[in-house]
Amino acid sequence: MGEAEETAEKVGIGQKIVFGLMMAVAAGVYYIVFLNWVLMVPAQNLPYPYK
Amino acid sequence: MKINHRFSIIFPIIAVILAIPMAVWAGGGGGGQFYSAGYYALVIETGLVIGAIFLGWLIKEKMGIHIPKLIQFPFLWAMCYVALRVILQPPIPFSLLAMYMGVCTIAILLYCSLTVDSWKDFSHPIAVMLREDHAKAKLSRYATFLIVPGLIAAQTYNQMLPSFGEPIELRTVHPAPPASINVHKKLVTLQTAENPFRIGDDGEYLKVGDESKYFGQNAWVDDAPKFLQQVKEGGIVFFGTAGCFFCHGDNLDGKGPFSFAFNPIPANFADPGTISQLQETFVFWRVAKGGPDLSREAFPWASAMPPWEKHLVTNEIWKVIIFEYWHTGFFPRTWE
Amino acid sequence: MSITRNGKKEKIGAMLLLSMMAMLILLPFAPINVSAQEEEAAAEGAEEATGPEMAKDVFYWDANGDPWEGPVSGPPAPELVYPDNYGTYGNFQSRTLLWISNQQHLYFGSFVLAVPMFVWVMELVGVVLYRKDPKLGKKFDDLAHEMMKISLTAYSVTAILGGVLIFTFLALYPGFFGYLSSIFKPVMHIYALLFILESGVLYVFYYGWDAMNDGCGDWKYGHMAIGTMLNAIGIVLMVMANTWVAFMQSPSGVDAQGRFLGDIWKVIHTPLMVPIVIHRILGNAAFGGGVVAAYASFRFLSAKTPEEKAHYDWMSYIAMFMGVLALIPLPFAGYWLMREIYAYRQQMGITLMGGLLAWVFIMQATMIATLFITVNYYLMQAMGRMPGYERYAPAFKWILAILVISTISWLTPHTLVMTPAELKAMGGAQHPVVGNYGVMSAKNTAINTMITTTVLTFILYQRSNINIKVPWAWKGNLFLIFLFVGAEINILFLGIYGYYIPANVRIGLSVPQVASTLTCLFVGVPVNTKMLKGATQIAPIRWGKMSVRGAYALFLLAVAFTWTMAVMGYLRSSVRLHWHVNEILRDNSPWAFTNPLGYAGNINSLNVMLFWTMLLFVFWLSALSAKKAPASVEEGAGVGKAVPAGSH
Amino acid sequence: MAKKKSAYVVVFKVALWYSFILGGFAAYTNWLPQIRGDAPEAAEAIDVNNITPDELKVMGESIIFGSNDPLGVLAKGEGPIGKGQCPLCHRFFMEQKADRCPNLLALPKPDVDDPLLKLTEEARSHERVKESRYEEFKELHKDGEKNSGIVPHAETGGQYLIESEYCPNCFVVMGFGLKGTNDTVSPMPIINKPPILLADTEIVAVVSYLQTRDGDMNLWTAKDSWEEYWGRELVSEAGEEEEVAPVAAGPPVALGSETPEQIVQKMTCFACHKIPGISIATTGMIGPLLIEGTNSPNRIKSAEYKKAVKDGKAHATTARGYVIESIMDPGAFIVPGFADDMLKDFKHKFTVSGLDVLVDHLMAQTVETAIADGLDRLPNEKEGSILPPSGEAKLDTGKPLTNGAG
Repeated sequence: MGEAEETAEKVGIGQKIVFGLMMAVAAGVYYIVFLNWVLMVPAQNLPYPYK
Repeated sequence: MKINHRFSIIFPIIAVILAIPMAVWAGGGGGGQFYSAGYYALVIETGLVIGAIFLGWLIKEKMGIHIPKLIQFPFLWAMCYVALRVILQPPIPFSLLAMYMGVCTIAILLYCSLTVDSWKDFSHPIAVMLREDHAKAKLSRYATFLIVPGLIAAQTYNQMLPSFGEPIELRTVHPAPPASINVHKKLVTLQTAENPFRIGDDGEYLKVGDESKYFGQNAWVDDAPKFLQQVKEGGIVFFGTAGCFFCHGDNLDGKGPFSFAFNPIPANFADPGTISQLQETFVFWRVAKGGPDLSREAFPWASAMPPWEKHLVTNEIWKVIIFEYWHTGFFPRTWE
Repeated sequence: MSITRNGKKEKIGAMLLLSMMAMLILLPFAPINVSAQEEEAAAEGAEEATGPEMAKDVFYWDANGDPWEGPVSGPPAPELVYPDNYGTYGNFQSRTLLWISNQQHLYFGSFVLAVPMFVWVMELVGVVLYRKDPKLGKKFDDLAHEMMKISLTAYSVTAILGGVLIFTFLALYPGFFGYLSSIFKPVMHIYALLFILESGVLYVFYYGWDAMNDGCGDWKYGHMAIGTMLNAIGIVLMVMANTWVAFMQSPSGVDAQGRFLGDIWKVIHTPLMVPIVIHRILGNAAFGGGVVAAYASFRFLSAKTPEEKAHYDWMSYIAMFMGVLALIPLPFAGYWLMREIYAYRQQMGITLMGGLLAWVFIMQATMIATLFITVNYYLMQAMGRMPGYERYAPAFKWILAILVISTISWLTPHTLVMTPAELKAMGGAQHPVVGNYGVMSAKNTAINTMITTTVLTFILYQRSNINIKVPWAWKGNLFLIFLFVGAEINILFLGIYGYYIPANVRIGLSVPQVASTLTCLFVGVPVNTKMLKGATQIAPIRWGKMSVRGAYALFLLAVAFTWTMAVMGYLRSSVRLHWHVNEILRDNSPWAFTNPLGYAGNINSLNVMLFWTMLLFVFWLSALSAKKAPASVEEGAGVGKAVPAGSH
Repeated sequence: MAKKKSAYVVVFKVALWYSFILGGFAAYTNWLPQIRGDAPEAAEAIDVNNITPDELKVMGESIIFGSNDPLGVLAKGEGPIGKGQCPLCHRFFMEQKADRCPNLLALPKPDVDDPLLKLTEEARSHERVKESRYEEFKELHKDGEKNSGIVPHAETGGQYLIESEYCPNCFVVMGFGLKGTNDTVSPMPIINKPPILLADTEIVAVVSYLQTRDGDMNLWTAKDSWEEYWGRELVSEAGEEEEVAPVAAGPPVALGSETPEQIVQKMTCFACHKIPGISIATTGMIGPLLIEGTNSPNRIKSAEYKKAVKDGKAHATTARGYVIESIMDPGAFIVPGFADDMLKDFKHKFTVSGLDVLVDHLMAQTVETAIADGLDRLPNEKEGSILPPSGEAKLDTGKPLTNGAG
């Protein structure tokens, strides 16, 4: 984040918040929906030594 | 060189994130035991840690006082020791403490040598003490060469001093249960038996894990679901018929009024290492047969648990087990 | 060399040649199967009148689910008797002697197998870079050449140790060795022949280096083809040696009495052979990286000139990087091997994880914690040579704090050793706070956090002397923050959630946990690398300015690799318990017991010490020859010029 | 910039650092709990020709418990577990906790409803083969059980015990199968295969222990059951002739290598009995005439014998078993008209195969051989004389028995 100031164009804080929210939603969708929900279901049937 | 301090803010945040689960686990371990004394203690301790970090930041950045790493080293070490030896309650065994302090010592050494500057900070005073020839350095040199061997000598003396501690007994706390037990002339096969009162609203057997919907609900209302009615009856056994609470405590935390008379003390059901690690049938065996039926490796005489089959009927035992799991919010272990 | 650059056609030709050569080395396998079948057919023909004696395989099943039957083609496993079939040297434990000679041979063998892999990659990198930046390309090429030189001396040591090992076998375990060689005799011969072939290719590869070096021309590709062959032969050699070990652990292709059933492939392809081989190739690569890094660190410490220092600093970094790259998939290979062991014999799995050998895994946990902390520490030290790292330095202590908290959780045993007084004070065998860290949920969380943190350190390392210029930098940074924080929250959430659900559901949590970690690695690092495109350096990397502590950290890393290899080897070997060949050939010597962990630790330390002492000799030898070749010093000086480090 | 330091100093420092690390690792391993895994003892060579059933039982005991004083081991707080590892899952004593597998208690559990738990393992084994579930298992494994290739075909209790060692899946006691297999797959390993890997003779020893652990030697059928089950002779795996018979001291012992004549002489049977085919045994007047081919099938059906069974004294179910019982435990059943005079120590004096030789001979003797040798029953045998001129008796020797019983 610190480096951002050194780039040519300035980025407004509002823009950052909007993008941050987008990212937060994306992370939430990825981690919770994809990893935890989609992956966990087949993982229940893993054999030893996962048990 | 511009130093980016904002960057380092993320890490205290992560540290706090790490601290919260610690607090949750410690606060009676899961199951909504958020009101136990341990929870508050850990909240306070977490606050202390954050406060200490803040204090360090104030001293360094705001007041501009630089504390050399050589001073920080013993200070941090002592902090770790106090945290692990004094604040962390109940006290952990020495073997564990030694391991933790070993890790901490290495970690603090690494901390002191992380960057070129910090290593200089740490090692420069030592180099001065060893090398320089002015009076101050000489004095510290002599002091060091007296104190260090002195400490070693004291340690040696302590080691050699004969002590009269009890021998280490590796008592098995949860020994392997028998395959079957005979309660009230009925054979109960522990591997296959099911709690007859683990039934849902539909009257079917309630799968382990599904009872969570009843957690936190009031079992003492008249129109409570069937499961909660069993819980209530189990509670009546716990606090009335059998009086389990005298030893196992009102909060099922093993701190009942009689508990301090026993060694080992009564089991703490709120601890995630007890009933949540055991099958319901194992608990049934323990309640029904008590200490006398423990195997030799578990030292049958080292448990004051009475064989409750002599005082309770089978159904009461099953009900009180339902109650214990419901109250602590744990799930029994399942066979697969 | 005055060979001009060539077009694509020639490149394709070179690659074809290369793959053909690679195919060639597979040839020795072809006649084995054919001859085995011929023998089988001949045996059937000859014994048609009486019918060949058929016996049931101990492992393989046919399509109907019945044991596969093959013609008996070998003697049964002998019943070994102690003084007759075993040799001794005085009062020494024969087993320990064999252990030591085996381990030494294995160390050197792994080393000479791993180094050509590195050399190949380095050479390839050099060739690729040569187009854009001939100097940098040359630098990598020289690095590869130097590594090869170390390997050359080590190669002869490996051969000598192999001889010692065989003599030790013949002297101390003649009965066992006789049985094993009766089964593997064709393979053993091919092994010996391949070894000779390997030597030839190695010498051509090494001594042809300069002659075939034309930057990135045809000759260079030809040289790389030889390198490919060298690696292919090396891997085949290792696979062959591994099949013997795999056969000892999980025999197949023989009947219950140990009689060979005529199909050599079934003996080679034992139930555990593939996972063991994969696990060992990865382990070798990590180990090789560690050893080369230690070599470079040693040269770094004893360097006389800044140029030399810069060169070895750089070399140690590259080697460490390669080693860690191989380290990351290793746990997954380990899981797979473990799973196969459970599938093969559940009893064996239980002996490993919960029985006799369970404490070895505590030791392994310690070693893994050591490895990760050391890698992080080294990267932090290495950042000392990158001007601009000060921006990130305040983060180091927090990274360290996370690592230490994870380590403490990772190392907390489930069963505590304590006195009755301590038991009473604690109020039960489980500590209400610490007890939470002794279970699987906490351990998975800890190790995933440690790996994620290591990835983070690496990202910081990548950008420590860089000012990022891409216009979307702020987006990239936000993305990385959410990636890492999200991953960590998810890992923690799953870890905590594991306490609230029944054990059978909890098992499934480890998969999304690991997936979170891997996301950080495989998404975070590429995104960060992309961000570095077109960036300006605050100042070039000052190679050679790394702190001495960084070099010592690399030594620790290398020793930890070697030691982990030793302790896991002890584990793999011990799980056979009192069998030479599991359930086929019993160990009837007085040393059939399984040594306690402490004894194994002492022997492992002794082995590692021996190995490094010998390796020091090898290093010293290669340094000697370096003195005679001033050309390489000049090249080193050139490197120094390319990277203006001395001026600082 | 770089300080000029000798390479040796670097070597020394690095060596120091290495020693420190390695010492640390080694010290840590030594600090962790130490467990040494000892190899189980190698298979014990048992020569069935030179051993008495009693010794076989003792041997079985040590295979099961690793000691001949399992209760003493239990009292010390340890688990009495021998190379057979049976007590890991089976319960042999009330003091023991393990019962993952069916109990093998010597004493019945009287306070349990399950009728099978009211029996000892020896008695239970006879019940097992009669269970209808056993028939189901026969049907299930009619093509041979997968792991062992055995088709369940035990007919007697002894054979059942033998079978369950070689093929645990051939009959799985209700409630003791692997979870989810509906009690069709046993958690027990095949005993003659690794990891337990007992030799055939060792398995016979274990079964001997199970059958005779109450001290009732007359219940012992292990070797016969083994041979009946497998339809071949139990070959001693000792193989080595120099193996000294472990019964060197003590009274003379009947060996399998001897002829019936020698055994009868050694054991002094001739002092009391007349035995056809034995030249020295023609004058005995104290015991019955030993024509067991004729006598024993009738005796075992007799009302007196049934009474003895009911009283718990006698246990034989086959004619041959009756003969063995009469030698091993003479007091179990006294032939009407005789007194309990026979020596009681023959169970210590016969080797397994020696007993075989004698019993084989006795079972081959019938009325015809007795007549051929000119021997007759004693007057106090109620079957009466077999010699002519009363030709009727020759036709139906069984008649007087039933008459007598009525």
